[in-house]
Amino acid sequence: MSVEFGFFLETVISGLMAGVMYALVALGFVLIFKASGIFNFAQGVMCLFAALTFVGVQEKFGLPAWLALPAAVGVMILLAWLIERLVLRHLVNQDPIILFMATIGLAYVLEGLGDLMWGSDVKLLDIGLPQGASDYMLDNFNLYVEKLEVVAAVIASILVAALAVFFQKTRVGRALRAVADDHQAALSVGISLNTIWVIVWSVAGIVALVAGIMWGSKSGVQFSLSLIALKALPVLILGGFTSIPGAIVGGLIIGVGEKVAEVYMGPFVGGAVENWFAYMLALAFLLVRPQGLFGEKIIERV
Amino acid sequence: MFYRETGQFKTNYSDDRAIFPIAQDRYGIMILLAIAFFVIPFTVDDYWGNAIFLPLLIYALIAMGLNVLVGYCGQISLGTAAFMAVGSYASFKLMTSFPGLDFTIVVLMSGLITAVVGSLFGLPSLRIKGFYLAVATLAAQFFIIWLVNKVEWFYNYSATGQINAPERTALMFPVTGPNAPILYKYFFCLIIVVLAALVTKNIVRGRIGRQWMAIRDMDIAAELIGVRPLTTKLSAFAVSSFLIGMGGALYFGVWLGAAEPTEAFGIDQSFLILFMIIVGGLGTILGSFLGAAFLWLFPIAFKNFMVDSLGLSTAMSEHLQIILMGGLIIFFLIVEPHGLARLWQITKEKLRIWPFPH
Amino acid sequence: MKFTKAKFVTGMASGLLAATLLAPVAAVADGHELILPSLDYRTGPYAPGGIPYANGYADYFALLNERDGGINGVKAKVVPCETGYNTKKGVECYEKTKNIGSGALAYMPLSTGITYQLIPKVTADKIPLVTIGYGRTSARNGQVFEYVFNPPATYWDGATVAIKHVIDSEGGADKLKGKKIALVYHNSAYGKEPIRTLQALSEKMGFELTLLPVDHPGQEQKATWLQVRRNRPDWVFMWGWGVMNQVAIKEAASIRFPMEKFVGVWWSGGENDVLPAGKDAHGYKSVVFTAVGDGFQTHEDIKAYVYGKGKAVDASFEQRIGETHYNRGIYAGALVAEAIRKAMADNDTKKPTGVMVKDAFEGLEISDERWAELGLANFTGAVKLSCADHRGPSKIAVQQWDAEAKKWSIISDFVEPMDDVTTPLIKADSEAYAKENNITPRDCK
Amino acid sequence: MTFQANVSDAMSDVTSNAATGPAPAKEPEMMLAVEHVSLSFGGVKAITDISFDIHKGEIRAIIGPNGAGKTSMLNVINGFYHPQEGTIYWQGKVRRRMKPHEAAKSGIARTFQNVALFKGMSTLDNVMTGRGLRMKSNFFWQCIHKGPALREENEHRAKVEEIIDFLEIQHIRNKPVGKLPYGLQKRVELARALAMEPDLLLLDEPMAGMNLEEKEDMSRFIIETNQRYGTTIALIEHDMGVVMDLSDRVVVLDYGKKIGDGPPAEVQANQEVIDAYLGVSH
Amino acid sequence: MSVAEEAASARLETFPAVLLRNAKQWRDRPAIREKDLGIWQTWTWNDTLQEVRSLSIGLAELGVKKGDHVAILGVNRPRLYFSFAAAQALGAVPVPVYADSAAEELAYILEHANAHVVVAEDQEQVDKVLEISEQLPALKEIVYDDPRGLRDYDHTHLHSFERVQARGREALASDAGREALWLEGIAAEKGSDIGVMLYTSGTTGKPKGVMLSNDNVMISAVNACEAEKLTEKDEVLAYLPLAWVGDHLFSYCQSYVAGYCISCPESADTMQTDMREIGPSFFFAPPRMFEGLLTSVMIRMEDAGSLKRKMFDYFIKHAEKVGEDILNGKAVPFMDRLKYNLGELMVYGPLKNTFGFSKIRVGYTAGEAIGPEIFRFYRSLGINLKQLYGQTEASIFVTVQPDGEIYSDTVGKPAKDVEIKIADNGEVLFRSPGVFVAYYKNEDSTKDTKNEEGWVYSGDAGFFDDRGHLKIIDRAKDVGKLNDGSLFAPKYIENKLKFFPNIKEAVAFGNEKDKATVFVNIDLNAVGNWAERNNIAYASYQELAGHPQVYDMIRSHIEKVNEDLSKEPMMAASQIHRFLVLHKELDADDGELTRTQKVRRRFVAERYDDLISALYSDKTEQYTKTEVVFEDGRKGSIEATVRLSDAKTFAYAQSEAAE
Repeated sequence: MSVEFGFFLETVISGLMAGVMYALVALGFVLIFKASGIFNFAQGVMCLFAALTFVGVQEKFGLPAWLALPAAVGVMILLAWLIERLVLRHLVNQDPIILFMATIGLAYVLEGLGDLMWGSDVKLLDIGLPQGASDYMLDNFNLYVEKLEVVAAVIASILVAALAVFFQKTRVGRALRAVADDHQAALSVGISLNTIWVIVWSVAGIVALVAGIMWGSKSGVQFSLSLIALKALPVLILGGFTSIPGAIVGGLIIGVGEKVAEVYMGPFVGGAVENWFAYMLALAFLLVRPQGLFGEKIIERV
Repeated sequence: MFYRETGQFKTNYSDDRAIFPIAQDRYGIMILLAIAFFVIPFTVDDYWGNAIFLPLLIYALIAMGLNVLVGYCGQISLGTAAFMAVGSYASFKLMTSFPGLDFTIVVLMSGLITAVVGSLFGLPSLRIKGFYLAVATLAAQFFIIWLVNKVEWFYNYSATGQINAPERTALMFPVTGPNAPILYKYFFCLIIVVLAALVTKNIVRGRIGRQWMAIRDMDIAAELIGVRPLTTKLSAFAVSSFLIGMGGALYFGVWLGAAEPTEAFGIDQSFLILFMIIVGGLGTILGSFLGAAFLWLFPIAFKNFMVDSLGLSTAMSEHLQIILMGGLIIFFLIVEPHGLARLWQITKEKLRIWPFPH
Repeated sequence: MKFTKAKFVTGMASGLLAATLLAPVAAVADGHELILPSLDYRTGPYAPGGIPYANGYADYFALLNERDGGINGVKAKVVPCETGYNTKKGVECYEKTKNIGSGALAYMPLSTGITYQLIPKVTADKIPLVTIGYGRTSARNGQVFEYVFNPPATYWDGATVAIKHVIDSEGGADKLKGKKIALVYHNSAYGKEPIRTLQALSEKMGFELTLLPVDHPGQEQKATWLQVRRNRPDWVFMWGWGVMNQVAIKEAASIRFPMEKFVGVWWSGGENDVLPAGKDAHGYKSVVFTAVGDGFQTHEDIKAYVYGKGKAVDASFEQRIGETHYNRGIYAGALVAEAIRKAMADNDTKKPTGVMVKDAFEGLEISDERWAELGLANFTGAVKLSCADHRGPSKIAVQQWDAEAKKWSIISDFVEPMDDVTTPLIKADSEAYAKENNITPRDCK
Repeated sequence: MTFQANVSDAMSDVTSNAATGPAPAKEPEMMLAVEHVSLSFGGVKAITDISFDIHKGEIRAIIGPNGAGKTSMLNVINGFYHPQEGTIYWQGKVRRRMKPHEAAKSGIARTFQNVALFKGMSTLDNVMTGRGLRMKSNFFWQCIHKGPALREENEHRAKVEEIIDFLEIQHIRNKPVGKLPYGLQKRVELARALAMEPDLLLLDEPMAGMNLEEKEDMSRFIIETNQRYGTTIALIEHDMGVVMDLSDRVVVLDYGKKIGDGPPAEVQANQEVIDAYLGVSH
Repeated sequence: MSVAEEAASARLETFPAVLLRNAKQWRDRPAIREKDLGIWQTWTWNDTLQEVRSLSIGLAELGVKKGDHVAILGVNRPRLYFSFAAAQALGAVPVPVYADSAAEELAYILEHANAHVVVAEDQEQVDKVLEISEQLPALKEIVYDDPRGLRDYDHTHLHSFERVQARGREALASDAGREALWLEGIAAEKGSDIGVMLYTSGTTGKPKGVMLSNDNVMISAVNACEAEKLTEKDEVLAYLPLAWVGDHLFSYCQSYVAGYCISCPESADTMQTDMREIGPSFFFAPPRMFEGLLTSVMIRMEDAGSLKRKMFDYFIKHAEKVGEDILNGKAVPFMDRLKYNLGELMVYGPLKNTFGFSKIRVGYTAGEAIGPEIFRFYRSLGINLKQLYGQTEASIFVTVQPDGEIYSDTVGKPAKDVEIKIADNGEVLFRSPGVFVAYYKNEDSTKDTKNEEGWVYSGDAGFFDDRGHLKIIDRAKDVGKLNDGSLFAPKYIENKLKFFPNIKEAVAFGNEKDKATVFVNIDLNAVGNWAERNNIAYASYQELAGHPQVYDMIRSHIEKVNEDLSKEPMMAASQIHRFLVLHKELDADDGELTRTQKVRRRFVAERYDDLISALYSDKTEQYTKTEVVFEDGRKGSIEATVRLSDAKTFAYAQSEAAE
C-alpha cells in the first residue's frame, strides 16, 4: 500500500465518518419531515439544547451520566409534547412554509432557553467515549482513524437499526409510516394525529440528543453546536427529505465528497471549499434527480 | 373608522387598479412620505440614522427583493446574503475602479450585475422545487461567499480581505464614507427605496406579476395557460436579485462602510431576510417593510427596554429577547399565518366597516 | 379632514411609543460620570471568549470605583452593549452609546470585524478606539489612524514572536531554512491578518508556509488536519477563535502532532480553548502579552472590593479570575484608566473629552514602576505611546498549557517582536488605506 | 300583431343541433385530429392506439368509465404528456412535440378536473392571467405602469370584464378564489380559459360536484360560449344527460381504448358502450 | 349651433329641449352613470344627447310618432332613461311600468295605455311582453337593452337597442336634413303637451294612468331644484322604480333641470355597495328603507364586543340629546358639541359612511309616514332628512319640510306654488302648477279627484298645526269611528307599532267596532336574531310567529303603544285590546300589499275575516287557511292555527275635545 493511496484511504474513511456524524443530524430532519411534512429548522438547535440539557443536569444537579441520559430523554419528550401542545396543534393544515417559519420561532426559543438555563460557556461533554486516533490502526496500518467517529458509526448503526425496528415492528411505528403516506389512513389505525406528532418529535428529540452528545464529545457543548444543522442540509437534499436510508447514504456521499474535495482540490484554489462543495455536489445530484437520491418520485398530475 | 369611502367611485380601469384605490390610504401614505421626507431628515442624528433608519430602509429594500422571488414567484431562496455580497462587491469594485462614477450609477450597475448572477443561480429552479430548491440556493450562498473571500481581486488585494467604502457622491452629495452626513445618506436610501417599491409594485400588479403568482400558486396550470416557466422564473430571479444587489450596494457602501464577507454576508443574513418577509407577509410590498421593521427594531427596542429601563444584564436581556422573539413569531403565526401585512389588512377591513363587527 | 387628523394622532402616538423604546437612554443618574461603553458579547458562538474579557474590563473599573472612588473622584461608568460578535449590532451599539452623558471616552469592541467598522466612525466622532491585541495592525501608524490605538501588540507582532519562538526552539534562525510551517486560521479578516507577515518572514528565512483556512464556526476540521498529517509541517500556528480552537487542538492530538510545536495567537490561548480538549491539550502553546494567573494585587483587590461587595457584573465568575482573556480585559481597563487620568491632569479638568483622552493616549507612558503602583507588577511590559506610534514598545511571551494542573505558565521571556519586518508592511498598508480614503497623514513633529 | 311563439324556446333549438349534427351544407373543417396515439407510464398503458378528430366549431364529448384515459387524452392534446406513438394534427398540420405553454399559444385552453386556480389571487387576476399571452408591453413600461402598459392593461381588463359579465361572476370579482364555493371556482376557471380566446377549449369534467342548478348554468355557459365565440369545445363529462344534450359528437374510451365514436344517440345505442358503463366483463 | 337647435333650446318647456341646453352648457360633465363591467361607466351630457338622438330617430324609423305611447319596462338603466327623452323628442309619451309587475298587471297597463312600442330591459321583460302579446293589438315593436339570451329570438318585431340606434344614425347620415327635422320636432313640443304618463298603483281597483303635462313636471322640478339649491354638482342614486313619480322627478326631470348626474346601481343586490361608492348628495327613500337600515344597524351591533357596543350606545344617546339641535343650527353647550364631534368621529361618521350617507345634503323620505324615532335617529346623526308629502297627481310635491323647521310629526309646509286647504271632513285639498291633466281614459275618476277650479282631493285626512305645518293622520276614507264615537285612525296606531324593529307590519281594526285590535307581522331578521340570542329554536316563520315568547315580546310592545296612546286625548280611546301575530308575511304577490309595499287594508280585512271575528270574540286561537302565490308563480295554501292574545290598556281622561 503506497503512502499516497493510504492517505487517500484515510481521507475517504474520515469522510465516511464525518458523513455518519452529518447523517445523525439529518436523521432528525427526515423523521419529522416524513411524518408531518415539516421542514424542522430547529433540529440543529434541538441538538444543542439536548446536549446542553444533558451536560447541564450533570453540572448543576450533579447527576451521573447514566442518570443524566434518561433525564435528558425525558426533557426532550416533554419538549415534544409542549411543541405539539403550544405550536403544532394550532397550525394544522397550514402551508409548509408557515410550519417551517414556526420551527424557526422554535429555534429561537430553544436557543434562548438553553443559554438562559445552562449559560453560554463552553461545556465539556465527556461520557467516556474513546477520543483521539485509534492507536491500533495508526501503529499497524499507519491509518488515521478517529475512535470517536468509529463509535459514532456504531451508534448510528444501532440507531438506524432501532428506528427500523420501531418503524417495522411496533404498532406506533407502523402508524407513523402510514401517516407519512396519508393522514386519514393514520387515523384509521386508531392513533390521533396529535399523539403521532408527539411521538415523532420525541423520536427526533432523542436522535438530536444522540447527535448532540456525539458532536458535543467532539467539540464541546456550546452555541456553535446548533450550526451543524447547516452541515446536514446538503445531506438532506442529496438523500431526499423523506428517506432514512437516504440520510445515511447522503451523509456518506457528502462526507467523502467534501473531504476529498478539500484535501485534493482545496490546495489549488485556496482551501475552505468543503462547505460550498457539499452543496454543489448536492445541487448536481438534484439536477439529475430533483427529488433527491431516495426521495419519492414526483409525478406531475393535473 | 377612519375610512370614509363614501363617494369614492371609479369611472375607469386605471383608477380602479391604482396602487391605493382608497383615498384614505393615499392620504396616509402621503403623510408617511411627508414625514419620511420632511420631518425625519431634520430630526435624525447618527444613532437614529445609522442604527434605525438606514438599516430599516436597506433591509426593506432587500426584503422586497426576496419577496419578489419567494412571496410572488414562490421560489424559496436561502442565498440572499450571497446576492447582497455580489451587490456589495460589485459596488466596491466599481467605486474603486472608476473613482469618478456617480454613486447612483454604481448602485444601479451593482443591481444589474447581481441580476445577471442571480439569474444564473436561478437556472436550477427550472428543475428543482420547494425546499429542495431552498437548500440548493445555499450552494450559491456558500460558493459566492467563498469566492469573494478567496479571490483577492475582489477585495483589491487588501491584507485581510476587508473592503472599505471610499467616499463617493451621488449628484454631488457625498453619500458614502465616514464623513458623508447622515442626512444625505438617509435621503439617498429613502429615494432609492421609495422608487424601488413603486417599480416593484408596478411590476407585480401587471402582467409579469400575475405570471409570477400563477407560477407560485399552480405552476402546471400556469404553464397550460401559456406562462413560460423559464422566462417567468428567471425574470423573478433577475428582478429579485436586482433589488437585493442594490440593497447590497447600499448595505455596504452607505450603511456599514466596511464589510468582511464571512460575517456581513453570512448565512444568518440570508435567514434574517427570509424571516423578515415571512413575518412581514409573503407576497406583499408592505410586508417587506413591516417585516424589516419588526426584525430589526424589535431586538433594539427590547434590548433598550430590558437593559436601560429594567436594568437587566445584557446577556440576560439577550437570552430573553431571543426567546421572546421566537415566541412572538410562533404567536403571530398562530394568530395570523400570513404575516403582519395581513394583520394590517384585517385591521383595515375592521376599520372600514367600523363600528360594525362584520 | 378629521380622519386624517385622527390617523395622524394615533400614528404619532404609536410612533412616539416606538421612539421612546428605540431611543437610547441619554440621562445619567447621578452627576458626572466617565462613560466607557463596552461592546461585549456574552451570547452567540464566541461568547466563551467574550465573557471573561468583558468581565475583566468591567471589574477593573468597578474596582476603581469601589476602592478609589473612581478616577480622581469621578466615577467610571462602564456601559455594556451586547453585540453577539455581530458587526451590525456593533454599529448599533456604537451609535447608541457614543453620546451617552457627556460622551463616550473610549471604545473596545473585542472584534476585528467591528473594529474595521468603527475606525472611520471614531475618527469622524473623535473618540479613541483602543484595540488590545486585535483589530487593524496598520493602525499603529498614528499619522493615518489618529484615533485608533493598538498597544501593546498586533497580530503581526504575534506572528513574529511565534517565529522567534521557533527560532529559539530550533536553535537559530538558520535552522528555519527548509522547515515547514502551517498556519491554520479562521477564514475571516481576523484570521488572515498574520498571512502577510508570515509570507514576508518565509521569504526572508526560507521556511515553507502552508495556509489552511477553516470556515466559521470550525467544528469540523478533519480535512484540514488530514492535510497537516500529509504535509507533516514542523510547526503549526493557529489564528483561531471560538469553538475552532478546541477542535483544532483535539484534532492535532488525534493525528499525534506534537503539541509543543503547535503555537496559537493569544486569542487561541484561553482556558476555554484547552479545557475541553482535556489531556490532549497538554503542551499546547500560545503567545501572550500579559502575565497569567491571578497572583496580582489588583486581582486580590477585585476579589475583595468587587466580588466581595457584590458589585460584579457576573458574580459567578469569581472562581475564574485570572484567566488569560480576563487579564486582557484588566489590561485594557488599566490602559484606558491611565489615559483618562492623564487627560484629567493635562487639561486640569474632571470632564475629559474624547479628544483629550486621545491626546493623553498619545503621550501615555506606563513604566514598570507604574504598573507596580497599579497593583500589576510584572503583569506586562511598559507602555509608551506617541503621536506617530500608536502601539509603543511591545513585549510578548509564550505560554504553555499544563493539562494536569489546568494552568497556563509562561515559558519564555517577554521579547520584542520583529519591528524591522512589520514596519514596512505597516507603512505600506496604512498608506494604501490613506490613499483609498483620501486621508492626508498628519504631521507628528 | 302577433309574435311567433317559438322564440321563447330557444334552448331546444340549440340542442337540437345535437341530433342533426353540424350543418351538412359544408364539409366540416378539421380542428384537431389524433391518429394512433399511444401513451404509457413506465410500462402501464394509459392510452392505446386511439384515433379521433374534432371538427371546427363543434362540441365534442369524451366519455368513459373512471380510468379510461380521458384526462390523459386531454393532457396529450395540450402537450402536457407526450405520446410514445401516434400523430397529432392541429388545424390540418402535423404537430411537433410541444411544451404546454406552446400549445396554449397555438390556441388550446383548458380547465381541470380538480380545480387548478391560482389560489392566492383574486378572480379578476386569475382571469387576467389568461390574457397573458396576448399582452405585449415590454418590461420597461411594466415597471412604470404607464403608457403602453397601462393602456394594454385597461384594454384587456375590459375584455376580461366582458367575460366576467358573461359568466355572471361580477360579485366575486375581487374575492380571492381560494375561498369561493366549488361551483364558482369552476366558473372562474372557465373564465380564465375563455380569456385566452382559444380556438379549442378542453373541459375536464366541468360539472363534477355541482348541483342541478349549477349544472344547468354551466351547460348554458358552455353552449353560449360555443355559439357566441364560435369556440370548439372538447369536454369530459360523466353526467350522460348533460353529454347527450350538449355534444355534437361523442367519443367513448374504455381502458385506454376507443370503443365508440359518433353522434350521442348512436353512441348511446352502442352495445359495447353500454357494457362498459354497466361493467360487463370483457 | 344650428337655427333649429337654437329654437329648440330657447324655450325650455320640454326635457329634450333641456337636454340640448345641457349638452351645450355642461358638455363634458357627467349626466348619468351605471356600474357595469366593474366600473362606473359614465355618459356626459353630450354623450347623452348623442344616445338620445340616435335612439329617438331610430324609434321614429320604427314608426313612433307624436302622441304614441312608449312603454318603458325595466329597472334603472341609463338606456331606459334615454328612452324617456327619445320618446318625448318625438312627441310620444313615455309610460314607465314597474319592472316587477306580474304578467297580468302588465297586460292591463300595456293594453290600457295603448302602448305602441315597449322598451324592455332584458330577456325576462321581453318574455313577459311576448307572453301577453296576443292581448295587445296596439303593440308594434319591442326594443330591448340587454341582448343576453335573446340571440335566437325572432327579430321581425324585436330590436336590440344598438340596432335601433344604428338605424337612427344611418338615417342621420343618409339624410342631411334629418337632424334639423328632429330638432324642429323638439321645438314644436309645447309645455302643455302631455309629457309622461304614470300609472298609480292605487290601494284599490285597477291602476290609473296619470297624465302629466310637460309644464306639470317641469315647473315642479324647477321649483324643487330652487328650493333645495340643487346644482349640477349634486350626485343622485337612481334606484327607485322608474314608474314611481318620485324617481321620475328626482332621477329624470330634476337631473335635466339642475344638470346633476344620476347613477344606476349594478343590481338591486349591490344597491348598498353602490350607494356607498357614489355617496349621493341628494337622496330619497321610502320610510321602509330607513326602517330596514336602522334595524340592520341594531342587529349588526348586537354582535359587536361589549365595549364597542357601550361606546355606540353612549354616543347614539348623546346624538339623540343634541344631534338635531346641532343640525338645526341651535345653540348647544360647548361640551355637548365637543362630545358630539367625538361621536361624529367614532360613531356617526362611520355609520353614515357605511350607509353611503356621508355626503347627503338633502334627503327626502316620502310615500308614507315615517316613525318619529326613526326620523329623529337619522337627523340626530347629522343627516338632513326631510319629510315630503306628495302624490303622483301633484307631480309629487305637495308639502315639504323647510330647512330649520323640521318636526317629526308633521309633513311640513306647502311647497312652492302649492295651495292647500282642508275640507270639512278633514280631507286635504291642493292646487298647484304640478297638478295633473287627467287620468287616461278615465274621466269619471278625473272628475272625482279634481274639481273645476283645479283643486285635487288628496284622499288623506289632516290638519294644519299652529306652526302652519300640515299634519296627516290617515287616509281620509280609512279614518273611522269606534262605536263610542271617538276617532279611529288605524294608520296612526300602525305607525307607532311599526317603530319597534321587531314589528315589520301592523294592520289595525276598529272602525265601527267597540275597541281596537291589530294584526302584527314580525320582522324575521330582527326577531330571528333575537330568538337566536335567547336560544329559541324555530323551523319556520310560522313557528316563530306563533311562539309564546314572541307573543310576550309583542305584547310588551303593544302595551307600550297603549301607554303612549292613553296620553293623547284624541287617540286614547283606540288603545289596542287584543292582537294576533299573523302566521305569514303580508306579500305583494298575494295582493296584500301594493307594489310600493303599502298595506291593502280592505283586502286584508276580507281575506282574514275569520281572524278578525275571532279577535272580537273570547277565543284564544283560531284555525285559518290562506291561499298564497309562491315565488315561482304556483299557487298553494297555508294553514295555521293562530293564537290570539289580550293586551293591557291604560286609563285615560275622557276628552270632550274630539270633534
